[in-house]
Amino acid sequence: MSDPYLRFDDISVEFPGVRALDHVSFGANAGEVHALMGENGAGKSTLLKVLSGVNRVTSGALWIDGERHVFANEREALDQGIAIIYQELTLSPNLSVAENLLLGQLPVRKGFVDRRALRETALGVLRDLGEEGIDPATRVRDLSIGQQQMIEIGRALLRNARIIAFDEPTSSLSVQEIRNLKRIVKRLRDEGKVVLYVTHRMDEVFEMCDAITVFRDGQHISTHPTLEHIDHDVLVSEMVGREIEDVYGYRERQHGPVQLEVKGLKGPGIAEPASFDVRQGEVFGLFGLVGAGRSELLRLVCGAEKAEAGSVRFKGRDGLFTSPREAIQSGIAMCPEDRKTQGIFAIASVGDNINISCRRFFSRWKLFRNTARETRNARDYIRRLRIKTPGPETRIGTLSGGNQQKTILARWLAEDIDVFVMDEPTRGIDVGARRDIYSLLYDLAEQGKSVVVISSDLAEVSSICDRIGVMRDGRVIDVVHRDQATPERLLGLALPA
Amino acid sequence: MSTEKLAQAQSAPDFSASRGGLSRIVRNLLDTSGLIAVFILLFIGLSIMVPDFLTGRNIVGLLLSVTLIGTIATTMMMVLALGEVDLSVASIVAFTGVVAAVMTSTSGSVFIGVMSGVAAGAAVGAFNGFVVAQFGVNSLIATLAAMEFVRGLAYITSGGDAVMITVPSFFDLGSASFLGLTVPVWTMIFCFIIFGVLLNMTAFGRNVLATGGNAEAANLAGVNVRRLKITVFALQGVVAGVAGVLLTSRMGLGDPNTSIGLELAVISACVLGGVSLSGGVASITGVLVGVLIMGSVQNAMGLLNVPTFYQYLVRGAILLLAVLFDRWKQTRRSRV
Amino acid sequence: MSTEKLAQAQSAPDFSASRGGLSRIVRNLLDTSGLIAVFILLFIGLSIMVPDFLTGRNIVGLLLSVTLIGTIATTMMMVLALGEVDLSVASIVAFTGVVAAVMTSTSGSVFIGVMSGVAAGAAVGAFNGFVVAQFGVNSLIATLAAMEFVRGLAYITSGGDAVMITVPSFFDLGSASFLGLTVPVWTMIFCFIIFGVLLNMTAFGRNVLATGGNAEAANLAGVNVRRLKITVFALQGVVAGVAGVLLTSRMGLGDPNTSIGLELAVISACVLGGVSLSGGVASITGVLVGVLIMGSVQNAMGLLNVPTFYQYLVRGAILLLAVLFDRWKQTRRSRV
Amino acid sequence: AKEDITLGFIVKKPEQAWFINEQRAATELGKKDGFEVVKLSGVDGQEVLSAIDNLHSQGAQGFVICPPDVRLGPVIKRRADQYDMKVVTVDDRFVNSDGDPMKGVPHLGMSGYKIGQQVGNTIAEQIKARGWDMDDVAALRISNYELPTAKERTDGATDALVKAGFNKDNIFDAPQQNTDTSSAFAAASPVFSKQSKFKHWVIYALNEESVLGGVRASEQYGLTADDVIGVGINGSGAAFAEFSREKPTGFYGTIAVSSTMHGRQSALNLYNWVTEGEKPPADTQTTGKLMTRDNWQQVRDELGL
Ligand SMILES: Nc1ncnc2c1ncn2[C@@H]1O[C@H](COP(=O)(O)OP(=O)(O)OP(=O)(O)O)[C@@H](O)[C@H]1O
Ligand SMILES: Nc1ncnc2c1ncn2[C@@H]1O[C@H](COP(=O)(O)OP(=O)(O)OP(=O)(O)O)[C@@H](O)[C@H]1O
Ligand SMILES: O[C@@H]1[C@@H](O)[C@@H](O)CO[C@H]1O
Ligand SMILES: [Mg+2]
Ligand SMILES: [Mg+2]
Repeated sequence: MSDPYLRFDDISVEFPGVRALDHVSFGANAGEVHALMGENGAGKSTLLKVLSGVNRVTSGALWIDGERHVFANEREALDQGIAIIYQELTLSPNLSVAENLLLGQLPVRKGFVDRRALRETALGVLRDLGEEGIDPATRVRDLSIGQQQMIEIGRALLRNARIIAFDEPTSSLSVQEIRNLKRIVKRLRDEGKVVLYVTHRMDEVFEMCDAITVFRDGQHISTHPTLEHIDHDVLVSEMVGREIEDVYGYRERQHGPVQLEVKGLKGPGIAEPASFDVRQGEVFGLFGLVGAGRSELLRLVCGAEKAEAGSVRFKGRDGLFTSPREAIQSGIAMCPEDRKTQGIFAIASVGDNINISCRRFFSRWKLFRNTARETRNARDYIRRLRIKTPGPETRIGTLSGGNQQKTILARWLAEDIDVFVMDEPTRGIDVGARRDIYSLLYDLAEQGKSVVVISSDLAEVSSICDRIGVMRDGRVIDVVHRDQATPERLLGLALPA
Repeated sequence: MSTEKLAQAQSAPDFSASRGGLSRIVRNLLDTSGLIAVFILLFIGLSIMVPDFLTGRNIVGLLLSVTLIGTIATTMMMVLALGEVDLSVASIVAFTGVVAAVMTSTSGSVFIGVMSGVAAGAAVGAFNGFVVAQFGVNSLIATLAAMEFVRGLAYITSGGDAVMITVPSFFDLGSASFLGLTVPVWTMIFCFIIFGVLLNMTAFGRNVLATGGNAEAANLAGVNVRRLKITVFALQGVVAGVAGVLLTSRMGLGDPNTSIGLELAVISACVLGGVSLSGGVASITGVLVGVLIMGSVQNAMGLLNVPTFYQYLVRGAILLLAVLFDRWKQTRRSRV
Repeated sequence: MSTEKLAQAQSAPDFSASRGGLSRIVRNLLDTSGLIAVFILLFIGLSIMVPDFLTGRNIVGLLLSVTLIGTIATTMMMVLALGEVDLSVASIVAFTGVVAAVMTSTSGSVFIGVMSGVAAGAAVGAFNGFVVAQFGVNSLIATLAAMEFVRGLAYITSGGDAVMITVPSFFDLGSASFLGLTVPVWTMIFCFIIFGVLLNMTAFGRNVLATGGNAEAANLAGVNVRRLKITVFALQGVVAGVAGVLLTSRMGLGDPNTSIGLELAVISACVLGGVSLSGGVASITGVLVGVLIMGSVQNAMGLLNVPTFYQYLVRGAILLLAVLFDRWKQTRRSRV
Repeated sequence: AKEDITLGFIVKKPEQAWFINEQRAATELGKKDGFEVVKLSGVDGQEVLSAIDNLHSQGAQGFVICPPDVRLGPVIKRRADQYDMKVVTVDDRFVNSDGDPMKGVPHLGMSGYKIGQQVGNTIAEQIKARGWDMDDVAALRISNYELPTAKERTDGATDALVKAGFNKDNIFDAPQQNTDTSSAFAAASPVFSKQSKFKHWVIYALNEESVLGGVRASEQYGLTADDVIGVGINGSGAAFAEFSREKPTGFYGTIAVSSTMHGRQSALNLYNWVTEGEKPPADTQTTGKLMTRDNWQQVRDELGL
């Protein structure tokens, strides 16, 4: 076999207290979609950042088409025809879609930006992305997260890169958008590019990828040039270093009386007054396509958004929460969906991120913090969720995407309250950790608490929830019991009629 | 949705309640072109109510009085668009003025004097940019340090006293006039055109906005963020230098004490004009209107003989009302 | 990863090259406790090299000379930690001082005078907080407006002239002493303790930091962001008010012209102490050290009889070096 | 010519009590004599020119000015000539490019240097009166070399003191960053801590606020009213506040000048020039009057402050 087009040769990257990549070597061929898999914090994103010149290596080099490279900055990588779609969005919110698509390579004529060329190019790539509905002059901040993610992808396409890498691109895309993405990835492969694809979703790997490389703890575990003889279980055990039989591990339990009742709630994004209830000891799912209004509905329930009508009945009181604070104090907490903007305090420590809300239970005379208890609490959850961090004092901003997500979850799991609302809790979280999280959710339910989970992952909702509300276009269409919740039925309800 | 927006959303009712009184037309005007409408209304109001306001000579005087702020505001707009700020402009004006005066007098050549002044401005600006871009130092602090340092240089260069200019042709710079407007006014107009074009029609300008909106994104997309920042700060230095030299020529002396507090006036004018302090948002017409609003109000207060102490109140109130108005406009837009 | 960090990472080699000369011990000290080490070295250096620096009376004088900046820096730290800034503190000091003087003299009661001064400060602070929190107005601009407005109020209240105080016991406030230190010094120490405890040991303080880091996330995590902001600005007002009243008592007159430019000195001290202007990062020991560094340098320049013009250079350079050092430390940390 | 007369009054520091008094006195005179006075601020050259433009728009026939910098004289004069306006200066006199006074512009004021000398002489007399040995006395000179007027005044005082036999080496500089009390206090502290061997101190500066800052600092270092002679300049509220304290302090006195008279007289001169065409005298020098704890109310009334 000839030399691979792209080869990582003995790559190491170190951060304070962390060896993110440890002498990693493997290659990827032109014309293949190469999956990169591994637990949270395994080093996947770090590897892509080495490729794009963001992270400096402590050893090793890249070989591209037989040439050795060690990039000193982003521009050198771009010049070598490398385009990366990062895990976190990197757009300039106040510029137009067109300008964001062509950022860094705006068309210029006689010293001025060529507006016509700009628009034409943008229209072309939007068509390509299947986003004909977006006007190139729209400001990016007015797009949904999924659309923004598609703009990122479009920008990478416009680079005419030889090597394109995707870092968990599907975690915030709608069904339609995912379909378009898959089409684009196939085309790139057919055009003979190297496509690197980071994901935690097994189904995507088996559907789209030709080869796979697995990492664990910064080390290269294996590279499979073909997926023919590889199955799900092998991958999982390579990734997490242990066997996992059933990720979901559903546990049967008794349900108590209704704990939370939502009645005729209306607000922005909710087309029809929405009602549902949740029982004690129940895990209640909310399924729908991205943009169906699930987040909106629960933000209204938890007082993060002002409702126009309706009420929430909880613990004998019937009314609306006017702020998240009020909801939390009454016993309802919500873990938000977008960790970057709504969840993390990037410059604060992991410990502070966990304890921000629950520390009220430990305070002395309702005034002073109990730092010992806080540290213990943080360590406890770092252990239980296997958060990969040097310690509770580490800044959360340096953690991998999945580990940040786990930290935010820990913040809410540590609450001693009655209703837990979790918006896409397992977004970006690896298989092994997901199992731990589901198990914690069951624990809570078994203690008589209620859990509401928003999820776009069909397998997840249908496997871990006791009942599932399905939303479509801002309406609660139906509530389905676990026994009837086949994936087909749920999808049928969620898809536009 | 951010907390700022939350705050707006929740506060919106208060605003809309107070809106009842305004006539529909005014409301629409405000909605569509915002600050420009405010300025037009203000201008009409002042013309009617303030005697001598709408006279040729007063308007020329008004224009002249805003040249310093106006000229520097054009590049401050770029700096703010980048998400940075430059507090050293007033010191640069003083320093470059002194340098130009000293150099003109010692060399006897106006050309050398002017060039040294502008070069001094460029050097300070580039240094600021270098510190900010290379070391990632917060620009508020970097330029605060420069503000002290450069003011010190101005005192040292001049020996603490204003420097008189001995070459008479130097004065022509500030007083030569064309079509009834003097060189400083033309320079201001010129800067508005140049930087308006630069901001809106060139890749450079768009990259500035992109960097201000999300520096990381711009960097990842291959924009040379560091060079961009240095360039913008250097431009700011050049323009402040030009303004300083013109001021010196107009005054006939290089005064190390001049323009204290100018930086805040310039920043206020920009913010009034809708430039966001967090970067990524800027408009040259906005800045023009901001400068004109500030200038007109100050001019009218002079004509009306408003006591100094109350001028403080008026300036403070205008600034506050302008930003409140801006927020209100954004709230409305995001709620429609 | 932000561009700032990028910039650091890329700039690191330049720094490490210049590091070769430092001895290993100094390097370690700098690494571990950063600014504190710098201060200790500076202090030792000054004690050795500046005659009369390390004498009891000079240290007492030094302490007294930083009371104003030091006291206000404790709350400015909270404001900055919140990701906001307050430019109106100097005006508040002048205004509350004048109010206290006027009220003491008219009512004849020191208590009423002091209370009115502090209440005036609280009112201005709460108003600032209200505008910032309720309408989401950028605090730089909101407090810039307040700075003008409140200074105007100070002039109007006093009629522009220093206000005399007719109740002699008012002066005791500023001069009464305990254990060799006067009330203003004790007040400063007290503020450092209070706000140090508040920041580090209470949920309130942590919520301030969290809000400064990510206001939206804080809101979702149950922090009442709006009330928090109003409270912090009001505290800033109260403390500036207390400082203003003490200053008036110490100086023996309510001077509406006092303390111009104080806000920048206070902010500089905080930033020197490692408080981030973008919010979320603050340390009370850092601020203490920042205040002491500034005070010691200024004091030493006085003892050494450094000409004023060069004092500007020194202040600017110190500020710049301090932030560069801070960046360098962070770079090292993130690269080890 | 009894048509509408409008005169400007431009001052370099409109917030300062001194200038408030001047402008007020001019305005009152205008009310009485039937002309209008427009009060304007000119903190730097730019603002002065705008103020003149503004006056021109209002049809003013002339203005009184205390310029922010005496060297702005030629430019201001040129602008005034351009608009055909008459100019008189008050307090600070224009100089031309050679640094000589501009004789063509009528001036009324006190020479900063001379008033400084008055301060110096007052201090010297007090030293004698208290029977101190000149060589045991230290002087705290609170200086502000960024302000030319300030320098003139402190220079005047210094020269007078030295002439009276004061030891030059015993004069210590405390450079202040502002002209207010607290900046003078901050500047003075290190001087006192350094020069602990001196028991007797004299303090002078450009104005009363600054001298007071020095006095407060001296108290901090245990110096009492008997050990300190502070003499200020102006005759403003700061001095009154100090004199009305229960016990005497180190602030011995101040050279009070009648800001009211300056304002009224300069405006009147200009008015007469505009209406009757009689050009005021080229240079009217006023002097200050020593104001102490004992006579301050009397002097205050006398000078109309
Ligand atoms: N800037 C940084 N500073 C310190 N440590 C870092 C930094 N970036 C990454 N790390 C560490 O490097 C390790 C690898 O992180 P990386 O982001 O590559 O993981 P990942 O495989 O992409 O995980 P995920 O699936 O959660 O996205 C983690 O332990 C992380 O904490
Ligand atoms: N940033 C945005 N800009 C404009 N519209 C938006 C934005 N985000 C959401 N929407 C709209 O608001 C409505 C509800 O969105 P919401 O986020 O609640 O949906 P969701 O079902 O929770 O999906 P998601 O998985 O994206 O959170 C939809 O009509 C969606 O299109
Ligand atoms: O600045 C001074 C002012 O304080 C007053 O003393 C009059 O003269 C001016 O030069
Ligand atoms: Mg990752
Ligand atoms: Mg959602």
